[in-house]
Formats: sequence, structure tokens, C-alpha cells
Amino acid sequence: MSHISPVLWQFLVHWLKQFAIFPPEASTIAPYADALYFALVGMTITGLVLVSSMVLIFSIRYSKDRHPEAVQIEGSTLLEATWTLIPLGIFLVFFVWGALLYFRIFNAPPDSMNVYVVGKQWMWKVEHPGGQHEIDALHIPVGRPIQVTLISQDVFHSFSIPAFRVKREAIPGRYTTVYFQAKTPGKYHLFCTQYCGTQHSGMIGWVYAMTPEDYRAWAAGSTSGASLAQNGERLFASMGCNACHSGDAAARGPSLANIYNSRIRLADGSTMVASEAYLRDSILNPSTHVPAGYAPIMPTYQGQISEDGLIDLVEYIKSLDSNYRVQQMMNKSEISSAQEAPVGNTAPAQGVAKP
Amino acid sequence: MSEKIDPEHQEQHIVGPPVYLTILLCLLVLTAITTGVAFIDLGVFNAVIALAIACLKASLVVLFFMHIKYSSRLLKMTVLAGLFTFMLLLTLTMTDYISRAWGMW
Amino acid sequence: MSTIVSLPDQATAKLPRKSYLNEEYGIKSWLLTGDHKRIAMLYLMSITFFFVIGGMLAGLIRLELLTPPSDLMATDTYNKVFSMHGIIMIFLFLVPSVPATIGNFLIPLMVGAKDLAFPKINLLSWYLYVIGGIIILAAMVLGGVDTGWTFTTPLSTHYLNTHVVTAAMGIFFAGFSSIFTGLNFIVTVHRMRCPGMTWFRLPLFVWGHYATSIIMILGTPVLAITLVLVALERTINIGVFDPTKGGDPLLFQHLFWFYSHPAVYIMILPGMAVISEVISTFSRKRVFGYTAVAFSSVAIAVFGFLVWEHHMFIMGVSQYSALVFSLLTMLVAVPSAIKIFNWSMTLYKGSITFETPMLYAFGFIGLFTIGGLTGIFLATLGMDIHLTETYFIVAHFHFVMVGGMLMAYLAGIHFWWPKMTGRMYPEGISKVSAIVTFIGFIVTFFPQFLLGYLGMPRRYAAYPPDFQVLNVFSTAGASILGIGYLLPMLYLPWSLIYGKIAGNNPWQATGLEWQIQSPPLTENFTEIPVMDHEAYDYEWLANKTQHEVQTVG
Amino acid sequence: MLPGGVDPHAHPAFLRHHFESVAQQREAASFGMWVFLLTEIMFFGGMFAAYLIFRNWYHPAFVAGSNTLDITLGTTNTAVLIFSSFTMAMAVYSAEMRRKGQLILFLLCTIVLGLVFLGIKGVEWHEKYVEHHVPGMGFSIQDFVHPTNPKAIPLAPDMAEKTQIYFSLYFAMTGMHALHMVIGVSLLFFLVALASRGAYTEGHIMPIENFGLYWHFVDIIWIFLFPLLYLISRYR
Ligand code: HEA
Ligand code: HEA
Ligand code: HEC
Ligand code: CUA
Ligand SMILES: [Cu+2]
Repeated sequence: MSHISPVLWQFLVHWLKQFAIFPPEASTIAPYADALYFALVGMTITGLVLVSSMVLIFSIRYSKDRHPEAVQIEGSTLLEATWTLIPLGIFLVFFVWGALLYFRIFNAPPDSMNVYVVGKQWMWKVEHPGGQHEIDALHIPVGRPIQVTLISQDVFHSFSIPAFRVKREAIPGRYTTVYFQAKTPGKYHLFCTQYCGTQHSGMIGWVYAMTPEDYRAWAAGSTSGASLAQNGERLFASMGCNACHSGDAAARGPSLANIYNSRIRLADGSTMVASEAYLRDSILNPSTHVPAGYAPIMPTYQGQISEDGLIDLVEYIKSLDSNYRVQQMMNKSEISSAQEAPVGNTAPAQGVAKP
Repeated sequence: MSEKIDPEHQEQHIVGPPVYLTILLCLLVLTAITTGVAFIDLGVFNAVIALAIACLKASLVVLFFMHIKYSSRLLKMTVLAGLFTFMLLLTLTMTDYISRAWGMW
Repeated sequence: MSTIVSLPDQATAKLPRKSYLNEEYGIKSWLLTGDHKRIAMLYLMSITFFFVIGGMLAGLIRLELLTPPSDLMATDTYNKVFSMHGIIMIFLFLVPSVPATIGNFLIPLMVGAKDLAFPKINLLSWYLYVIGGIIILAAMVLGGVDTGWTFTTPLSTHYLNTHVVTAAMGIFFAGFSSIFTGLNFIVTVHRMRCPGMTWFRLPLFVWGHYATSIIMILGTPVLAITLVLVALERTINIGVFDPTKGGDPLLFQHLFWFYSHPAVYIMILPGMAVISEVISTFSRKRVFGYTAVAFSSVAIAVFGFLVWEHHMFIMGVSQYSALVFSLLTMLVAVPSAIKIFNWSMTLYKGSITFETPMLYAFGFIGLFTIGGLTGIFLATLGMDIHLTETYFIVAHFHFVMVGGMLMAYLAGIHFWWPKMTGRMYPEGISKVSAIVTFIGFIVTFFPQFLLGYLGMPRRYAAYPPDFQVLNVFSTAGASILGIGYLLPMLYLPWSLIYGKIAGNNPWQATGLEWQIQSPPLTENFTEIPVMDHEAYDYEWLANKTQHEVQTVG
Repeated sequence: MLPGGVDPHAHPAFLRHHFESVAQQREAASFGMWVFLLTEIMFFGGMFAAYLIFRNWYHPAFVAGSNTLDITLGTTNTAVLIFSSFTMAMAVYSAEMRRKGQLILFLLCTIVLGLVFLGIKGVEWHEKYVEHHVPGMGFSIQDFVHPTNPKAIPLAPDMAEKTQIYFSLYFAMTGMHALHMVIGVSLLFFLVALASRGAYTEGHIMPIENFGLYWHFVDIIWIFLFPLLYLISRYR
């Protein structure tokens, strides 16, 4: 090996150490994705071997030297049917398999912990319900289903964690969600995978999957003092929302208590479920869904609240829902240490009618 | 050419002024109707009627002014192919827009 | 070259005294020509020019990605480089590659017509192409665009201050060039076939181009209007794609991919058309399952319109409609499989020789199978979540576009080179370059599959050092690949002067185009031919040759 | 025999060298024109798709926007365009009948009607400009939030914003349509010039026929634009 220069040698060693052909399986979804992947690789290899062996064998067996006179053959309906139906069948199997996985990744179980992520050129802003803010980093406990609610402040971004095999676009003007449950504690790449302008390749960060104890310590250590709902409560007052949404029967706006996840009857007779998206849209485009019995007098807050502010407001309105509060409390008591006050206890705003 | 029996080819047919005049009249009447109907509240049927009349007018133009009624099957198919692709664009795009909010009401 | 089938006229062949090349001389006779063969040559030259530019940009991309940080160029330069690479390669190279050159040259010859139906529109379409190309080059020279070739809104409409509108207008022109090419082909195939040339006697090359033309005509205008709306949004701020005004950025995606998915079949069907001819000729056998291959082209064209949403699976489309589109994507993959199997079966009991076009065709079959089957990965919903927007996609589309179409294009250029120029290319070195291309290709793009599964995002100027090993392989491969493409650019022009005289039918192929002199006369046929046999009828050819041997020599 | 009494196997001067017969040339040309119209369908199709989606999303804004258009002008324009289609059809008929004077007359009528259409369109656009209803040019939602017309229902400001989408589509669609009209009228001038030299009354009527197809197509687009843009819930 003496003729290999030391620099080159170091390079080679470095490379061999770095060499990997698939990323760590760090989430509960990853094994499912990998299984599908290997099945697909299997199909590709089968197909390729089939086709290339046909080509190879025929071109050796029937090369001009060995087989000077070609035999003209029309075709064969039976064969056509075979190679139409068999690939079709195989592809359909993968369609079903893939669809199952897709619905699994995009529909979180109801008890998942919610984390908000706002994408902007060129950073990820993460907001935990407990009020922890992070930039280009995401701390999560292993073993808990986590739902990430994404939105973008400007252009399309895409939130990708290869080690978890999940990815979801952050869209301007609309919430999207993705869900995962980390398995192994560790530090994993977080990428923006949708081209979003000059610093697209700089819009990267790390996901820290931590043991529940570590996570608790981290959460306690990095809280900014107020939870999202508490911030939202302040905003609710300072933006004058409570002038109309006081919860009184005489108030000009509907009471917002308990509306999260409830079925709202709209003025045009249809009904809608008050999801996060609905709440956000009610603040920005109030007249697109007017609840029955109210005049469309609510002003639009388009351009006056940042996406972060909207998240705070949405979390606040959600915290007015007793079920959600209970669930959040359960999350909290499970995760956060006892000294930290659960959000629900402080949340109900003055003047909002208790259910 | 003319003795060959080929569905793609067909003798040219001259359409005369009487036909054109009739069509012109129909189109004007339909325009009047569609404008008039717009002033009556019929709920969703306003849009339906407006579109139906527009389609009717368009078919009259295509069939008579543009001679498709007297043209070869190839040209008829061509027109249909255009409509078909346009409908594909609409319906498949709508599969997204219609079902996007499913589960939200 | 011993492998070239020897022919009655090969030994004594002389260049014909009169041909479309020497009918008239001077720049003007080329720039104002209505002759489809001359226009094809104009296209050939301009396309090669843009391929070299696109290829150099690819070289820059690969050099930058040799090391993890963005050290060779700034990130925004890199962004401009890959955007221009994509735009040039797709709209100025691959879309017109086979149809506008080989197709333009051959369609009239194959259907037995004197020219395309509308020679002036054909010339116009070349001018539109050149204008589009110049505008895009201008956009590049004046500062570039950094939208990627997909023009994603609202990034392209509101957040970039590069020459987006200029580039969009360039593509608009190139798009209309492609529409007019398609229009000409369709009308020619329907209306200009010679007596006896029924639909099922058409060579599969014509079927493939017919299917391509359908897509060009029905898809491209949607791209045109979409780009117009993008330009309007940038210039006068209308708001259809702008979420802050209540518009919907996903609508842009729908309209863009309504063209751009079918467009990938514009980019592969002509290649498949070439492969059918090449495989049949060099195995001296009728294409197995002629009707199945013919109809699968049309099926690809029609089904190709039904699957565009598979580019948007994680972009916030409805999950139910994603389901529909995933299913439809599985269906559109089947006709391609049918073709691959039919070509393989064509070899069965053939009498196979291995000239350069055949080597490229084998390359096509292998690489397209990999590229196509990895398309199935992406069509599988759950897998696409992990793979989308990574190097897996880059690998997928380079396998189908470079491994598939570019190989087919080179196969076609070599196959019809004697017909176009009257001279043979040098067989030995061209075989070497076919093999170099194949090896270089695998080394360049195979590692990108692995990179993709590892999660390396595409369009990254800088990447984490974990990914370097595979990237070095890829860059190394690209230099081999570059040599593989450089060689034909050298020896093909060389052969114009020094190549052996080809004679009418050096491959002993059955197509109408091979029965006339090479290079052909301006009016193609001295008298309109009458087709009295099936396509790929080698017995007919044998009889004819025998007859010629008896009467001529 | 073809209309106009041309023998399909004769080789008149207008028969291009690569066609076998007049019939073949004629069929190729009209098929080619139809294929071109296909692309036009898809060209406008993109905008119709956008229209469909936004009309469903922002129906009140579309109603309000539509009601600000001048229905008298709109209906007049529709009638004008239909008339021009008729004169164009008659022009084709005159060419088939080899009546040169009549052909020129009808072509001129078509030009005039086309120009009248464009003129009225210009008036309407100018009106929108004065009202600040042109997106990107000082667009104002005041008229929708505080309508001057007592019968109009005021829109909430957020919905009023969405009228901008309506007007974007209005201008994009009518603009593209008008562009086609401008191209059409310009071509008509050429046709008149050539027709007066007798080019189309010697049996070579293909250019006239194909231009007719184009003109009717533009008419059809308007036939759809009119109800879609002008006639949304006029009863308000
Ligand atoms: C020539 C161009 C071309 C061709 C032909 C194809 C062909 C196919 N493509 Fe590809 N594609 C692109 C060019 C092309 N693609 C480009 C450029 C992009 C990226 C755009 C961008 O974002 O920049 C892309 C992206 C792309 C995506 C989007 C990924 C994403 O962004 O998330 C998807 C998803 O479904 C996809 C799928 C397919 C499928 C299913 C086919 C099928 O048609 C393939 C069919 C072929 C086969 C299936 C092979 C033959 C089969 C056999 C030999 C049978 C084997 C035997 C057995 C199974 C037993 N492609
Ligand atoms: C027809 C289509 C086509 C072709 C032929 C190619 C050819 C090549 N492409 Fe391209 N590529 C695209 C279409 C194509 N590409 C598209 C659509 C994108 C997406 C853009 C986007 O994201 O918007 C893309 C993106 C893309 C990327 C990803 C960039 C990113 O996401 O960050 C990479 C990276 O490796 C790459 C590499 C290459 C290479 C090495 C070649 C090689 O095959 C090229 C080899 C050819 C030559 C080198 C030229 C000929 C040789 C000479 C003239 C000799 C002299 C030159 C040198 C020695 C350099 N391409
Ligand atoms: C001028 C009075 C007024 C103000 C100020 C106001 N609202 Fe409203 N709000 C209403 C009315 C009236 C409705 C019901 C009709 C409608 O949707 O326009 C409503 C509806 C809502 C709804 C939907 C409720 C449902 O039952 O569907 C939400 C959520 C909401 N408002 C949140 C807010 C927030 C957050 C703010 C402050 C940033 C705010 N509102 C400020 C009057 C007001
Ligand atoms: Cu954000 Cu890329
Ligand atoms: Cu696709």
C-alpha cells in the first residue's frame, strides 16, 4: 500500500467509515417503509433479470453466426396477456401496500402530541405547546406519537426527516400534518426538500430524539415561560377579540368555548368540523364560513397576525375545549415534570363562559 | 378519390344562406333567453341553464357555421377528442378539490 | 466492417449525383427551405448546440457536488445552473430531440409522402424553437433563472428577482414549436399516406410519433397558458396562484403537471419508436406483437394524461385523489412493460447482429427497465413520501431520460446517419463510445438511487458530508459519460467527409425510407410509392434484393 | 367534382407540389386547422379550470364582481360577435360560390363587427380601470365593501379581497380572447387584400374556410365567457 499517498489513504478510510446505503430506522414507520422498499427492489431486480436474461440469452443463441436465418413470428395473444396481466397484478399489489402506508403516515393517532412547525425562507421555526421555541432543531421524546402541524410563511418548503421516513410539504396559507413516533434516541438530519430559493440547501437542522426523562429535562429547561395557549390568550385580549367573543349570550360573536373539533352549523345550512384549519381560516377569512345565527361582521385579520400569532390563537381556542384540555393535561403529566403547571389550569380566560 | 370508400374522406358540402340565417336567429334568441333567465332567481339552476344554453349555442356554431355536421368522421372525432381532454383536465383536477375537505364537514 | 450486412450495391455504391443536400447551395437555401429533411438537419444542429450547453451545466453541477460545501460557486449560482440545466435539457433538447430531427426526416419517407403536410409551418416551428432558445439563452446570460425547471409558485412569482418571465416566454415559444411539429405529424399521418399504406402497415416509428403528437397538441397549450399566468402574476400581480390573495398555489401544480407529466411521454415515446425499428432491423425479424406495440404507444399517450398528480402526493392534495392517481399511475406503467417484453421476444429466433444502434438499443432496454421500475417506487404512495424530492427522483428521471431517451436518440442518429448523409459512421469507435456511455451512465446515476434512499435532497448546493462517497462516484461517472457523448460529436462530423459511402440500404432494412437513394432526393420519391406488404416484411425485401441482383448486377 | 367546380385531379396553380390532389390538400388543410383548434381549446381550458375552482370557493365575490359588469354592453357584444360569425360564414359561402364582390363585402362586414366588438370591450375595460377594478393597478375593494348601488349586498372585507381573483380571471380570459380577435382582424385585412386580387374565387377557398373556422372558434369562446363572467346571479 506504500504507493498510495497518505492523503488519499485517509480519504479512503474516511469514506469507508461514512459509507452507508440506507439511513437508520429510527421511527416506528421506518421498518414498514423499508419492507416496502425491499419488496420494490426485489421487483426491480426480478424484472431486470427477467428482461436482461431474455435479451442476453436470445442474442447469444440467435446471433447471426449461430442462427443465420431468422424465423418470422407474428406474435402471441397468450404471451401478450401474460405480460400485461402479471406486471399489472404486481403493480396493483404495490398500489395497495403503498396506500396503506401513506394513510398511516399522514393520519396521526388521536392521542399524539402536537408540535407546530413554521417554515420560512430559510429556517424552520418549531413551537411546542408548552411554549418552547426552537429554530432548525426539533426535540422530541421517543415512544410518543408526535403530530407535526406545518405551515409556511412564504413559499413551499418540505419538512423531511429521512431517518423517520417521513416528509411533508409546508404550504403557504394552509396547515398540513405529518406524524411519526421516534424509536431510537439520537440525532437525525432534518432537511428542507422542496426547492425554496437561494438558501434552500441551508435550511437544514437536526432532530433530537430523546428518552422521556431527557426530554422532560429539556422541556423544563427551555420553556420561554408562557405556553402557546397563554400567548394566545394575551393576543386574544390585545387584538380585541374578546370584545366580541366574550362568551356572553349578548356578545356579537359566538362563544368559542368547546368549539374545537365540534361540528359547526353554518349559515348556508352546511356543517363543518372546527379543525385547526377551520379556526385559522375563521380568523383570516371570517366570511367564508359564517356560523348560523351570526352576521358576518367579524373583521379580517389578514396581514395583521403572523403565522406564529395564529398558532397561538388557535392553541388558545383549542384550550377552551374541555376534552382537549384533559388530553393536554394527560400529555403534560406524562411528559413534563410536576412543577410545570399544566396549560389547562391557567387557560380559561376571564369572561369566557365555562361549559 | 371520390370512388374510394373511406370514412376519413367525404365530399365537401355547401351550406347555404338559409341555414346560416336560421342559425343566426337561433343564436340571437338563445342569447336573449340566457340574459333574461339570469335575472330570475333559480338557485343552482341559474348556472346549469346558463351553461346548457352556452353549450347549445356552441354546438350550433360547431355543427353549422363550422360545417362539422357535414364533415368526415375524422373531424367529428377531432372535436370530441378536444372536449374529452378538456373534461379530463376538469374532472381529475376536481377529484382533488372536491375531496380535499372531506372529513371536515 | 464485417458486421455490416453486405449488399448488392454496397461495394459499388457511389454518392448520388443529386440529393436534398446539394439541390441548392447557400445559407439562404437552408434558412428558407421547406424541405423536411433540411429542416431536420437544422434541428439536429441547433439541438446539439443546446445539448452541449446543457451538458456543460451538468458538468458544473457534478463538479460542485464533488465536495460537500458549496465551494465552487455560490448557492444562488448553483441554483441557476441546475435550473438552466433542467430547462435547456428538457425544453430545448429532449422534447424536440427525436421527433424534430429523426421524426421530421423520416415521417414523410415512411408514409410515402413528398413532404410533411405543412412545410412552411414546419419551418416556422424551427424558427420558434430558435427564438425560444435565444430567449432562454438571453435569460441565462443576463443573470439566469433559479426557479428549477418546475417554476413552483409562489416562489417563482413573488420571491425571486431573476429572469423568470424571460425564461417563461422562451419556453412558451419552444412550446409552440413543439405544438406545430405535432400538428404537422398528425395531419401527415392521417392525410398523406401513400396508396396501400394502411394504418397497420405503418412502421412502429410512425405509430410512436403519432402518439407523441397527440400529447404535444393537447398538453403543450396548457403549459403555455400556465406560463402566461405566471408571467402576468409577476408583472401585474394578478392573484390566481398567490395564497395571500386567495389564489391557490396547488392550482399551478395541477396545470403545470397536466402538461409536464404527459411531456415525459413526449420524451420517451419517440425513443421507443426508434428502438422498435432498430431491434427489428438487426434481428432481421418482424417486431413481435406489432399491434400490441402500436396500441401500447397510443395507450401511453392517452393514459399519460390521467396521472399528473403523482408529482404532488405530499403537496397537500386530497388523500383520496392521491389514491386515484396512484392507481392510474400503476395502469400507465403497463403499456411500457408490454413494449419491453415485445422487443425482447423479437430477438427470439432472430438473426442478430450487433451494430452500434443495436448496442444503444440494448442499453435502452436495460436502463429504461430500471428507470421505469423505479417510477413504480414513486407511484407507490407510502414510498413516495420518503423518496420524493430526493436524489432518488434525480436518478429515476435520468435513467428514463438519459438512459432511455438519450440512448434511443443516439441509436436513431447512428441508425439513420447513412440515410441522412449518405455515409457510414466509423463502426469501431462508435461501438466503443456506446459502451463508454453505458458504463459512464451507470457509474453516474446508480449511486444517486442510494443517495436518494439515504435522504439526500435534490437541488442542494451544499450537503452534509455523510453523502460524499456516493457523490464522488457520481461525479467520476459523469466525466466518463461526458467522453462517451463527446466521441460521437467528433466522429460523426468526421464521417461526413471520410466515412464510407453507405448505399441505399446498408442495414438491409425494410422501411420505405431504405428503398430510396441515400441521401434522398428533395422530393423523396420520384414517383409515389405503393405499399403492397406489411411493415417489417423481410421476405419481401429478400425477393426484392434478389430481383435487383438479377437485373442490376 | 368539388364545390366551385374544380376537378380534383386537375393541377391548378395553388396545388402545392407535395400534395397529390386538390382534395388531399384541402382535407389536410382543414384537418390541420381543426387540430390547431384543439390546442386552442386546451389553451383556454387551463383558464376555465381555474375559473371553475375559484368560482366555487369565492362565490359571493364572483357574484359581486360579475354584477359590476355592464350587462347591456356585454349582451350587445355577444350579439355583435354572433353577427360577425354569420358574416364570416357568408363570406365562406361567397367564396364557394366564386362571388368576389360578395366575398369582399362580407369580409369587410366581419372586420367592422370585430372592431366594434373590440371597441366595446375597450370601453368596458376602461370603465374597470376608472373604477379601480384592474388587479395590480390600484385595485380597490371599496365598491364591494360599501357599494353605492343600494341593491347590492355589501361584502365582508376578506371576501371583497377575493373579487381581485374574479377580475384577474376576467382580464386574463377576456384579454386572451381579445388577443385572438386582434390577430383575427389583422388576418382579415390580408384576406381582403388577397381576395380583391381574386385569390379565393378561383376554387382555392381553403384560406377563407380555415380562417372562418378560427373566427367561429373565437366566437365560441365568447359564447362561454359571456354567461360565466357576466351572468352570475344577475337577479340581485
Ligand atoms: C422520459 C421521461 C420519464 C418517463 C418515461 C417516466 C416514467 C414514469 N415515471 Fe417519472 N419522472 C420523470 C420523467 C419520466 N418518468 C421526471 C423528469 C420526473 C421528475 C420531475 C421533477 O420533479 O423534476 C419524474 C417523476 C416521477 C414521479 C414523481 C416523483 C415525485 O416527485 O415525488 C413519479 C411518481 O409516480 C414518476 C413515476 C413514473 C412512472 C410510474 C413511469 C412509468 O411510465 C414507467 C413505466 C416503465 C416500466 C414500469 C418499466 C418496464 C417494465 C417492465 C420491464 C416490467 C418489469 C417486470 C416485472 C414487474 C415482472 N415519475
Ligand atoms: C434531457 C434531460 C437531461 C439530461 C440529458 C441530463 C444530463 C445530465 N444531468 Fe441532469 N437534469 C435534468 C435533465 C437532464 N439531465 C433535469 C430536468 C434536472 C432537474 C432540474 C431541476 O431540478 O429543476 C436535472 C438535474 C440534474 C442534477 C440534480 C441537480 C440538483 O438537484 O441539485 C444532476 C446532478 O448530478 C444532474 C446531472 C446530470 C449529468 C451528469 C448529466 C449527463 O448525462 C450529461 C452528460 C453530457 C455532457 C457532459 C455534455 C456532452 C459532452 C461534452 C460537450 C464534452 C465536454 C463537457 C464536459 C467534459 C463537461 N442533472
Ligand atoms: C367585530 C366583532 C369581532 C371581533 C373583533 C372578532 N370576532 Fe371572531 N367572530 C365574530 C362574529 C360575528 C363571528 C361569526 C360570524 C363570522 O364568522 O363572521 C365570529 C366568528 C369567529 C370564529 C368562528 C367561530 C365559529 O363558531 O365558527 C372564530 C374562531 C373567531 N371568530 C375568532 C376570533 C379571533 C381569534 C378574534 C381576534 C383576533 C376575533 N374572532 C375577533 C365577531 C368578532
Ligand atoms: Cu425551504 Cu427548501
Ligand atoms: Cu410523472
